[in-house]
Amino acid sequence: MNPVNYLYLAALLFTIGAAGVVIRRNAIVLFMCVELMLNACNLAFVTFSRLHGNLDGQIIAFFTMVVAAAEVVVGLAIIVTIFRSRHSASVDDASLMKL
Amino acid sequence: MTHAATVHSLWTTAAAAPDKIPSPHVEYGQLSPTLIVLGAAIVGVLVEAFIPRRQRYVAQLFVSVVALAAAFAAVIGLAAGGYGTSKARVAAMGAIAVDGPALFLQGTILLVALVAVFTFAERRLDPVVHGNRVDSFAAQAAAVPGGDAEKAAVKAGFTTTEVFPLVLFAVGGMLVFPSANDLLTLFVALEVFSLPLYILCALARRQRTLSQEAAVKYFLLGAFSSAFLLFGIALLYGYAGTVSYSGIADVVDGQVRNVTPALAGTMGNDALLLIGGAMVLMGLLFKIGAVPFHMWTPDVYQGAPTPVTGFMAAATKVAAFGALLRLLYVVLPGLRWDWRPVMWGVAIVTMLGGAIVAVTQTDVKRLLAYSSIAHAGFILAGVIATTPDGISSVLFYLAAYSFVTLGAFAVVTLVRDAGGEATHLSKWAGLGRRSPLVAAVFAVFLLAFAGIPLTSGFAGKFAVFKAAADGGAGPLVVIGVISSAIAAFFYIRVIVLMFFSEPRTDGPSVAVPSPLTSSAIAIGVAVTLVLGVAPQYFLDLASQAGVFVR
Amino acid sequence: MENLIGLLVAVPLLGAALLLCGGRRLDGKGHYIGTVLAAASFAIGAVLFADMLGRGEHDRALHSKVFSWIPVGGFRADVAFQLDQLSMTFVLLITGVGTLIHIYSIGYMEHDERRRRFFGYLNLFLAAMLLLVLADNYLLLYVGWEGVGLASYLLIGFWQHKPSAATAAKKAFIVNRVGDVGLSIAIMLMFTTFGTFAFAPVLSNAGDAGEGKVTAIGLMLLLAACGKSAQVPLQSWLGDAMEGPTPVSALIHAATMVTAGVYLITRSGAIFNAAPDAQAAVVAVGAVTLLFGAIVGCAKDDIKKALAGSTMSQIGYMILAAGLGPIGYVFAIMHLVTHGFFKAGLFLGAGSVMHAMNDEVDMRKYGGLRKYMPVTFVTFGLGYLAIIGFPGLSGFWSKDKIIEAAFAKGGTEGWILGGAALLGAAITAYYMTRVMLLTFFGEKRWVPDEEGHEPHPHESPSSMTIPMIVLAVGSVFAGGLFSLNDAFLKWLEPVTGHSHGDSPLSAAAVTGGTMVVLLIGVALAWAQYGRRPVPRTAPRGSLLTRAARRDLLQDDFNHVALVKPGQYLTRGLVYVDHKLVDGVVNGTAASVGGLSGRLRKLQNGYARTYAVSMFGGTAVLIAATLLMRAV
Amino acid sequence: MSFPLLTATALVPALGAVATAAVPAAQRAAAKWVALGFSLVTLALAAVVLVRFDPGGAHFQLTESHPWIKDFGVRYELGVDGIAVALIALTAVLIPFIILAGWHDADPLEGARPNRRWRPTQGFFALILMVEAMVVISFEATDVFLFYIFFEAMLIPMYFLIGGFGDRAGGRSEEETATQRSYAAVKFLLYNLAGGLIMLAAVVGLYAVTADQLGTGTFSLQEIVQARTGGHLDMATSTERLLFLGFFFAFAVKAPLWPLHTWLPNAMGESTAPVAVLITAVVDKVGTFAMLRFCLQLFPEASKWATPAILILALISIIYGALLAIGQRDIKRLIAYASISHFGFIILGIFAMTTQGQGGATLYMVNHGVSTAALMLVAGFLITRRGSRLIADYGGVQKVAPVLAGTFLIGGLATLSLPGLAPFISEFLVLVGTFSRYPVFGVIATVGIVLAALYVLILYQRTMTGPVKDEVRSMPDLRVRELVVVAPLIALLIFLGVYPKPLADIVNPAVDHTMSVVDKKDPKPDHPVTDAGWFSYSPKSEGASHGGAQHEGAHHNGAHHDGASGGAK
Repeated sequence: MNPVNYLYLAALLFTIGAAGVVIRRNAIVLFMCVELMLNACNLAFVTFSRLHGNLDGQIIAFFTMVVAAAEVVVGLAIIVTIFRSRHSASVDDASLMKL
Repeated sequence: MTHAATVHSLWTTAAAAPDKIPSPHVEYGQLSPTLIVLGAAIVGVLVEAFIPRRQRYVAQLFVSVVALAAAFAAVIGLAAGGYGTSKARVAAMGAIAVDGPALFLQGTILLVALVAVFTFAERRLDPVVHGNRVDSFAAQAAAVPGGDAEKAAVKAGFTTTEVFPLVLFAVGGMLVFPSANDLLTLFVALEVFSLPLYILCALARRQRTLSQEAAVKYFLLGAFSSAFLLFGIALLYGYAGTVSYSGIADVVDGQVRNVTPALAGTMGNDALLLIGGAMVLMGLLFKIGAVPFHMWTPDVYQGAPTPVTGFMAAATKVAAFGALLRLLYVVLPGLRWDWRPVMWGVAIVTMLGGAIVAVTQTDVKRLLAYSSIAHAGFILAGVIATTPDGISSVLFYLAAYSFVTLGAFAVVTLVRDAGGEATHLSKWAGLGRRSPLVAAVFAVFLLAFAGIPLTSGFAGKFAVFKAAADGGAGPLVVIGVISSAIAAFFYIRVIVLMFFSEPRTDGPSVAVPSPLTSSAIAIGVAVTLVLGVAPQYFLDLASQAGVFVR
Repeated sequence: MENLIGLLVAVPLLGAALLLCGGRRLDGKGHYIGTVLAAASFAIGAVLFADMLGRGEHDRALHSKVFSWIPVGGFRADVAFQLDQLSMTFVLLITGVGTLIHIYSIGYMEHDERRRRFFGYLNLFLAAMLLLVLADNYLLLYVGWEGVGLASYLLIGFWQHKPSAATAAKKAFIVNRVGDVGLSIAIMLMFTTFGTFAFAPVLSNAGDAGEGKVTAIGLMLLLAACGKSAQVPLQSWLGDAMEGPTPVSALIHAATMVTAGVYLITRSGAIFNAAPDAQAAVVAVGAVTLLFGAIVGCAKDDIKKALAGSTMSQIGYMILAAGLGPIGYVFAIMHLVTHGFFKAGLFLGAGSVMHAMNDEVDMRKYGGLRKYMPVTFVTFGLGYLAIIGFPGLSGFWSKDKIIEAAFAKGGTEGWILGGAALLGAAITAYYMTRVMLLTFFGEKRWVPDEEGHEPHPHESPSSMTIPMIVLAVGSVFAGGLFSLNDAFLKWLEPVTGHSHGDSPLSAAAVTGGTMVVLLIGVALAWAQYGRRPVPRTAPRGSLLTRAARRDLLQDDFNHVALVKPGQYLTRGLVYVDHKLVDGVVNGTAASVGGLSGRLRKLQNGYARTYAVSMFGGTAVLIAATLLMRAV
Repeated sequence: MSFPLLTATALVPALGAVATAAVPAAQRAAAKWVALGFSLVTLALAAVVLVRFDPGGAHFQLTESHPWIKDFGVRYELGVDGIAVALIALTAVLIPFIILAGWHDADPLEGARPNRRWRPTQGFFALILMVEAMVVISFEATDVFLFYIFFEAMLIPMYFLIGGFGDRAGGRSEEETATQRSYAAVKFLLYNLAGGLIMLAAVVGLYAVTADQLGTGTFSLQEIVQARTGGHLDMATSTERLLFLGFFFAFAVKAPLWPLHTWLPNAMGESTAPVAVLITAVVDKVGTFAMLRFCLQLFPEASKWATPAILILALISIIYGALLAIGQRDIKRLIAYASISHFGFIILGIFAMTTQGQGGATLYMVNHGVSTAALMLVAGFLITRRGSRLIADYGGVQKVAPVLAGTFLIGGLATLSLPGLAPFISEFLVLVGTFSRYPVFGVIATVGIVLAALYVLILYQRTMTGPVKDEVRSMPDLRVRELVVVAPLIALLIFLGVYPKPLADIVNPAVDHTMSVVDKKDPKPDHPVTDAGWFSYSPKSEGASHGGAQHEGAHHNGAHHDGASGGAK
């Protein structure tokens, strides 16, 4: 199979993730969409790595995973705090500051 | 690797010479500023873990200040050793550049951080709670606002001394960000300084819901933007086959032909380059706060604890502009004719958008946020110049601007009423009559923001506009000037309010700060005036530092 | 001797400075200081006159440069004086009549608490007027020109508490300013034409400059003269100027200042000689004004306003004469001098009457005063005879020559001008007789005023009568003296030049005609006012009378044509400035504010919206980048 | 190195500002004396400058030059020509009077709460001195950038003076007054800041041009002018025009020129009279001065290109300002509009490009400063007495306060350019200068003379004459302090009106220099008269001639040079 198709898939996943961020309200889902985007990036890295025939892309993917994990730690912590004080995970509820 | 016809097999490549992977060679001396700061951060974590709660504050403050000062000394040492000019080089296996801009920006960030730490450590402003002096940060961040746990924590006199290591981690990331010499380092550095900032935003002692909201917004949008950045990195990697700056630049310049036919056949290489470049750019513009990626700025600036806002506004901008400069000047100079028009557009809408929306703001912190957006636009005008002058003018502007910002936010922490900081503008009415000194200091910062001569703001603005005009961006200068005029309107509105309005009887009072905040403000004023009246030395410094290593 | 010229100006100026800055200390003796200094300058004038007479006809002019005034590039103005026969004539007239009127004012202003200031203003006037006639260049003349305007303004409005006086003063100044514009443009024209504006070089080269330029200069000078000398169309201020104290009317608005226009035109004779069109304009203005003033004079019941109309008319004669060119210059000046005597005398007489009648000015409330104030009656009567041109008296000599010269202009023009002058003489006789009859003859018509004070007419104190007597003597004999052996002609000819016109009528015929019209005028007035009692309130009168009472509608015209549109314009501009010019500025600010308010709404607090913005922004960024490559 | 006289002249008031501001809150009176003392020292220094300046010497004298911001091509370069010397002298002369006139303007209101930190009196006088320092150094700067910095920076103290120390005699509620005042202050600042920022763009552009063509960017006026005349610097036509417009815009706002004038009536109306004088007599002069020094000398070609349009705007200013002055109901706004009219004259003179025009414009700046100061300060005394700025609230003041009325009248007469007072000379020179190149414009401008008489006399009539109004009946006449302020100004007006030569001698060489830089020469008279000294003109009498019309031109040889021997000694 042409590896380029993986790139299309990556782009698709990235777009789905981005659309999810824009559309969904639940902070957890939003966050998952971001993760999806990161994973789309990983897929792209790996594919390019394969296409170029060097290992850089694969290594980057590992870095990405680590970063994503760190992001999860921080992100979930924040989301959980706000959930506890508001009893809601909807990002639209967190709109006290505006204009 | 140039066997264009075949698709490489990863397994064979990897299996062919596993023993050829060299052990990385790291120039610890040249990376010492970053290492010192990150090391101190880890020490800070250990302090949190092992030192009794009562003593943590002093210990953390000590560690932070010493680390930042030492790191700054290291930067000076490196600069004195010629690493900024003749001995500029790429260190750590090509991951980090040690050159003029990097050292200049690192120095700036470290100084800003040092001053910011002073404001973090301020414990005289909030009224004494249960016999404890408290700072701007939540007693226990995990506790529900207004809940029993929080009350207990307050009563126990808890303070979130974790902010110090968090700041140090953030500073560590910021130090790497402008000196990153490959895209992966760039990404990692971005995350390293962003994640602590997200947390710091959530730690306000007062108005915690706002603080948490700011953190959520910042986090989600930050993660969103870093996903874009990462995807852009992926595309650039796809285009060039490498993430190192010089490698990509070589491919862009056409010095190295590194084309994968499979890609060329299906998408066209330039599409990868352009789209990838644009997405990386977007990631950086988000951190800068350029329109239309700016919308997080006002909310986050408003909600975050004010010392954090000051730190963020000053240091993040320095780091992000450093990275942007390096990206545009080192990686994409060959693409100048593609990105310049686009950046023109961004600069114009940023300058005008920031200035116009600021006109009707009613909250000091939001006002300063929009002002920072407008200033981002001015700096972008210097970035667009694409001349050595452009680099040095941006460096100078960043140094000048960051201290003004820091000082301004430090003043904001002083103006308080029963509910904490009184940030609504109407409460500032007549401040000049109650506390002429504080109002005068704030007026100096506002005038510097407005770019009135004899303040650093003017020198910076002039430097940037001069570079832009020299670089053929005359119209940008004119638009810059127009938005300066609009911006002047709201700075002056605040001055009018402070000096020419009658004080309200229920107006806020000005807290008497400890020497920590006082010295932060004093440094801000001093830098503002010195850079305004006698900027030559610093301009020299900036122009010596104005060459990127590649 | 030259140094004395400067002193001539400096002495009254010193007086003005002393009196105006001296403060209350000088209240008691201010009027003496003023009078003595005026007399001193007259004495200096007399010394200079004697000195001048001692020199040959062509060596009489003196020059004295005091200092370099404004040197900027090619523009060089000096403070320098020139005293020739023409200036000398004026110097004597100004200081002489001026001194007399100072003396008169001591009595007239006795009860005014601001008498010191009054004398200060009078001295200021003398200084300015002397500067005007002694200047050796047009710019310095301009200083005197406006200086007398200022003095006139201050003196007309001397009783400032009366709104009418303040308004009249303002009007005088502003109308004069219009004339001054003419003078300043004339000076500018001279500068661009000749590179200088000193009298001698300009006048000696006036013929070479091309008729267009010289005509323009001439017309502008005429405009200036019209303003200062109350000639049509800038005549409207003179009647109102009678709001000032009567000595002021006598000195400034009869004898001296208002004749400055005549001086200007005569002095600039060479310019007008080279510009026939300008000359034609001058005579036209003169002729129209002499009739205009005369008609106005006929209808006024206010004694001073009637005399003011007369002044206007008489100056019309002078301007007419000056416009005739070398035929008329000398006679213009001669009439000016004689007019200075008799008109000043008439005004002083009128002042004396008013003084006696509790400041009543309406002649219909006089009547039969000759019994009560014999000296005033006699002096006034002599002045009256002089002005109507009773043979042998001053007015006869000078006016007759002007009428003669008008006919001598030749052609249809000559006939028209001569006819106008004759007609004017008739009307003069009519209105002056009317004044005389209403004031001094007939039954007494005065009644107690509102507070019940009945006037008790009495003769004025000697400080007032003596100047009147002196002036009456001048009115009687000056003309004859001047005409004796053509003395005045010979005196002035070296300065103004002279030529004899080619009159279609013999001198005798003109004189005869003048006598006839004079008699007709007197007879008409007698028929109307002498034979039957005069009603105390004016009858409605014919359309012309009513128009004439309103100064031939000049103020109405100005009101409709200038004042009203001016007010609308001003109000309109105030509105425009506020709404439009400022509106644009405020509007810009408001629209930025409005835009800000709208853009602000985008910041709606929803993180997802922000994400949309970022997403969209990235899309645009990518699209733009690709587009740039495509283009 | 010689004593830096020019720096000292600017530094002394700056130090004075600091010293005044440092006086403790309780010592209000001392602050006033300190300020007055420093302003007098400045005056003395300015006098030394005046004496040391040699009209026949180099163009720029007493020069100082030190590197400042090398990167921007900026030098700390001072030097004065005759025009600058005259204006520095004007500034130094006026400030002590302004301080004296405003002696009580910043005293705390009766019954105000004592506030240890709030020191308005100290601030007021410190700000005035600050403005003086900045104005003086802008007159001295021969480096465009240095000039620009102080041109802009002086807005800040001015802004506080207008907004912080308003006229208390608005006849309105306290709140309304405060609103109006801060509106005026903000309008002043934004207007001028906008102008200044546009100029900043042009300044940046100038740097770009010089950097491009001379190798290193420079802001030195002398260097640029030399490079230009030496042919090293050749700006493209469109560049030069754009830069010119950028500079001119800022100066036109400051001057102010129609239609950029609307800030002035607000600012002058709402501020106290001394501050109003400071605005119009001192600060605004920097605008017109800069047109003469920078616009014309940096961009001679563009200046000539823009001349017609600017002249028309100046004419509009003259007439429009005067008409609006007539329509005003507020004394101070009236004077403000009168100033707009006068600034029209100044700009007209500058751009007439003749020696007389520019010389006249320079003298006009000085004379207008003195005359407006006299008029406005007396108006201020009047307004303080009655507590109202409305003309209609007065009447008959002449009766109760004759000295006040007299000085007011003299100030007014100076404003309407009465001959014998200083403004006449400058106004006439401007008119002659304009007329000799643009006759039509010159003639139209003379309309301004008549209108000036109207607004001045209407003002005088309505306030000073007529029946005495009850409210003014107990009005005291001028006090000694007030007389000390007004009398010297009036004396100066008369002196400069009678003997302007010393001033003209100082200014003339500078004007000639400007003219040579612009490469313009005065128009030659059509029929120049050779200067033969004084002689008596006497026409030939022709007994046989027939009427004036027929012997036209017959007198042209009438000059009798022999007459001179008798007359001229």
